[in-house]
Amino acid sequence: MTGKLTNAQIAWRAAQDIHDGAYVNLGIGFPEMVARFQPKGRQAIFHTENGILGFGEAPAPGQEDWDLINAGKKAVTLKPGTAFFHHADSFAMVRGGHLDVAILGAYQVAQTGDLANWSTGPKGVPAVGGAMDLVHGAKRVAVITDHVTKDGKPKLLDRCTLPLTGVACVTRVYTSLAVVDIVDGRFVLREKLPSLSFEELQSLTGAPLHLDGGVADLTCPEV
Amino acid sequence: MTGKLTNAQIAWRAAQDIHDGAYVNLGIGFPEMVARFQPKGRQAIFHTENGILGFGEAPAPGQEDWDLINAGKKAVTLKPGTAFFHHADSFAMVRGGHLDVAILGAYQVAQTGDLANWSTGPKGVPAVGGAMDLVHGAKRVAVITDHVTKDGKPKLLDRCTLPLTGVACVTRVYTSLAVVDIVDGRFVLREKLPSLSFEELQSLTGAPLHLDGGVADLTCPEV
Amino acid sequence: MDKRIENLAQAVADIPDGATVMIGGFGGSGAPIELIHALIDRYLATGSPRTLTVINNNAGNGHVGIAAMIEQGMVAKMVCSFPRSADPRVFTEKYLAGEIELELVPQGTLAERIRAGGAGIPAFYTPTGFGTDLAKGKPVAEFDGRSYVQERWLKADFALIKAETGDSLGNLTYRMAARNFAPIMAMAAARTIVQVSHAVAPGGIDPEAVVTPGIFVDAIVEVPNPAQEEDLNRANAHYPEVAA
Amino acid sequence: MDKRIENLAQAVADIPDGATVMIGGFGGSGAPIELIHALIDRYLATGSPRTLTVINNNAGNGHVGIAAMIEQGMVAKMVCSFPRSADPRVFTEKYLAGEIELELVPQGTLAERIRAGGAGIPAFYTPTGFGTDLAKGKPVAEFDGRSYVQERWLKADFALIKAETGDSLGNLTYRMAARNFAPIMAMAAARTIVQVSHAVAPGGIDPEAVVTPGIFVDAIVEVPNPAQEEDLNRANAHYPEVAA
Repeated sequence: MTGKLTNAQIAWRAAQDIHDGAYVNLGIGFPEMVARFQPKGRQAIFHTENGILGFGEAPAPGQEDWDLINAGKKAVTLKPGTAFFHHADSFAMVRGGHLDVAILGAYQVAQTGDLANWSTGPKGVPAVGGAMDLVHGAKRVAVITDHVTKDGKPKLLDRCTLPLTGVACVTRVYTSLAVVDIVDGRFVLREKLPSLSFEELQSLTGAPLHLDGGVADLTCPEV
Repeated sequence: MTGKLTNAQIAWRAAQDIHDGAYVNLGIGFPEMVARFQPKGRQAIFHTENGILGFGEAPAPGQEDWDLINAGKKAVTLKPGTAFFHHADSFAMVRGGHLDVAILGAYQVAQTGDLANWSTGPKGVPAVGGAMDLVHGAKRVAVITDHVTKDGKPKLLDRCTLPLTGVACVTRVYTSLAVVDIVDGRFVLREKLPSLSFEELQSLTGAPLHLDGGVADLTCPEV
Repeated sequence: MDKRIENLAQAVADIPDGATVMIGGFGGSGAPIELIHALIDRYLATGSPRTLTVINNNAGNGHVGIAAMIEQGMVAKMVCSFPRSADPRVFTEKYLAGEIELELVPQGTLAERIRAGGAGIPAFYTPTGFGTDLAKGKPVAEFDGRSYVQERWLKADFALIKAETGDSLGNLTYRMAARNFAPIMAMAAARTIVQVSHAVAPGGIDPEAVVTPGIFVDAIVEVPNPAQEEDLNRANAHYPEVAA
Repeated sequence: MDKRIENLAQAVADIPDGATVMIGGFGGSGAPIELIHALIDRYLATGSPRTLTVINNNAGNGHVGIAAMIEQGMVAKMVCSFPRSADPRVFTEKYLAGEIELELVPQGTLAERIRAGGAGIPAFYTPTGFGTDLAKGKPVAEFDGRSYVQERWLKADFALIKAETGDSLGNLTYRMAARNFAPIMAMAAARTIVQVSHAVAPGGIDPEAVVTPGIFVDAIVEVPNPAQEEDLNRANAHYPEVAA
C-alpha cells in the first residue's frame, strides 16, 4: 500500500467543502480537528449538542471554564454572537434539519449510506451520545475515516456488520485514500490519491467503486 | 325563581377555593374577574396562554403597554417575579399538568364532566383559542356560570348538546345558585343558596343532583 | 456572514404565490406590521404574492396587518386558533362568503405543531381535542389508560416575525409578551425573515439572553419604532391608507 | 409563597427508596454536586434512598457526584445516552458485574422524551434510531414517505438541578453550557429541587432573562461557590472523603 493522508489531512480535505456561514456539528474526537482547517475568508458556525452555537476554539491551558465545554467535554471559548440553549432546543436544531453539515467518525460505512460508529458489539459498555440524532438531522452527513481498519480490513462495505447508527444517512466519505460519494446505494469515487491506482483502491474497499465522470486527484497540503 | 348571585359573587366564591401559591389560568371574559377576589394572605400566580407567568392587574387607562397583554388581549402589568416565555413553553405548562387550577366559562356542563364552551353550532365563525388545552391540562378544571341560560334553560345537563370543548374534564361548577361537584359521572350538590329549596334547584338543573353528606349554605358578601 | 437586509421591500421580495407563511404575533403584540405592509405593497404593485396560506393565532383585527392582507385578497387560507378580535369584520365577511378557507386548531396544539415542525417531530400525541369536532378524522391512541389525538407537524415556507434586538448572525431577543409564537415559527419555516427594532453587531446580545439562536434566522431588517397594531386600530387606521 | 429551603439535607429529605430521579448536568457542567452529596450523606446515615433510577446524560466520572452515588450502591438503574467518561470505572464495573441496569437512549431522544414528559405529550415520532438496535421493539410509522420510531415521554419523581440565580418564586437562570438538561428536567419531574449559586428576591431576575419559570420549580437551596465535578476529579477527590 502506498502513502496515505494523515488524520489532519483528511480533516483538512473535509473542511474545504464547508461553505461560508455553514452551521456545522463535528463529532467528538477526530472530527473536532476539522474546525482547525476552515479555509480563509469562510466562517463556519459550530454547534455542540450540549447547548452552544458559535463557540470559539480551545482556551489556553489553565484558562478553562468547565461550564463552557463541547460535547466531547473539552473546554471551548466564547465568541461574539455565541448563544446558549437547553438540550431539547439543541436537538431541535439537529433533528429539525437546521444544521448544514455533520462530520462524524465511522467504524463502517455501507454503500447504502448506512453508518456504524457507536458500538463494536455486545462486549463492554454501550454508549451512543448524539450520533443517532445527528445522522438523521443534518442536511449533509459526511464521514471522515481511515480507508481501512488498523488490521487492513475495508471500512467501506456493501453492508455494515456492526450495529448501525443510522440507515441511509451518509452521503460523502473522506478517507485517508479517497473521497467517495454515496449515490443511489452505490459508492461513487470522486477523488483518490494520485499515487494509487483505481484497482489498488478497489482492493481496499468492500464494495464496488463506481465512476460518474472523472476522478480528481486527492491532494492535501502538509498540515 | 328567588335571588341569585351576581357574576362578581360567583367569581368571589370560586376565588375562595384557590390556595396560596396556586398557579391559575383564568379563561378570557367573565373568569378574569376571579383575580379580583383573592382572599387576604393568599397569593395566586396567574398564567396567561400568550406567555406570561406572575403578571399583575390592569394598568391605569392610558398606561397600557400593548406588548404586555393577557389572552383576552387586555393590558396587564409586571410584578416582581414575572417571567416571559414562548407559546410552546406556555402550553407545556398547560398540557403538562403544571397549572393547579383553570377556571373557565361554559355554555353547557354535563354530569360526566364534559364541557361545551367554544361553539354554539355551525353558524358564524368558529374560534377555540386555548380552551381545549386548558381543560386537559390543569390539575383542577372548574367552571363559573349562571345556573341557567338567558331564557331559563338548564346549563348543567345529562349530556352536552353543543360541540364539546373536552370530555370528562370539569370537576366543580360554581353557578349563580349552587356549587356542584362532578364525581364519578354524577352531579353532587355541595352548596346552594339558602333561599332555594333542593327541589327548586333540581328543577333548574338538567340532570339529577346527588347528595353526599350535607349541603352547605352558599353565601357571598356584597362584592 | 451577515444576515442583514437593506430594506423591507427586499426582505419580502422572494415570497411566491401559494406560499405558506407563518406570521408572528398574538393579537397585536408581536405582529410584524411593517413586514406585512411591505408584502401588501408588493402585492399591490405586482399582483404577487397571492393565494397565500397564513398561519397565525388570529385572523386579523381592523384594517391593518393580517386583516389588510385578507382585505386585499392575498390570503386563500388561514390556520389559526381564534379568528375573532375587537374588529374581525374583514375575515368574518370573507369567511361567510366562502372566499377564504379556515383550519381551526386549538392554540396549544397549534403551538406544539409548529414547534414539532421546527424540531423534526413529524407527529405527536396530545390529549387536547380528544372527543371533540376538532379531532374528527385524526388517529387516536391510548397511553397508560388515557386517550390522545395524533397531531402532525406544521411547517412553512416563510416566517415573518418581529423581534426586539437582533445581531447580524440572527440571534434574537423579544419584548415582553410579543415573544409568543415568534421563536417557534422561526424554527419551523424554511426561511425566517425578522424585523428587529434594534440591529446590533455580534456580541451585542448577552449569550445567556438569546431567545432565538441565529441558526433559525435567515434575514434581519431593522425597523426602529415599529407600529403597534393596537394603536393603529384605536386610530382607525387602514392599510393602504384610504384617500381622504 | 417562598420556595427556599434552609439547607441541603432538608432539600433532599423526601426522596424515597425506588424513586426515579433526574439529575441535571452534561459531564460535570451543570452537575448539582452538593445536592447529590447531600443525598449520599442521607443514604450513609439512614440506608435510604436506595434502588434509585437515575436519569442523566452520563453515568458518572471518577468518584464524586453520580459516580459516588453508584459507588455507594444507591442506584439500581441508569437511563443515559453516554455512560463513558474520563474515568468511568465505577459504572463500568457495576454494569459488567450485572449490579446496575442500563437503559441507553440516543441523546436527542433522551432530551425530547424528557421535554415531552414536561409538556404532556405521551408519545412522539422521531427519525432517530430507526433501523438500529436501540429502536428494537418500538412502534414505527411512516410519515410523508420517511420512517420514524415512536418514543414515549419520560417523567421523574424528582429532579435535582443546578442553576446560577434563582428567586424565591423559583424562576431560574443558568451559567453558560451548564444549562443543558436542567430546564427540561425541571419540567418533567413531579418535584424539582434546585441548588442555586445566588438566591435573590422576586424581581432580582429580568423577566426576559428567566430560562426556567418558577412554575416548574418546587424547592430552592442556595449553595454559593458550588464545586465543579471536573475540578474535583482533577484533584482525584472521592466522596465521601477517603480517610488518609
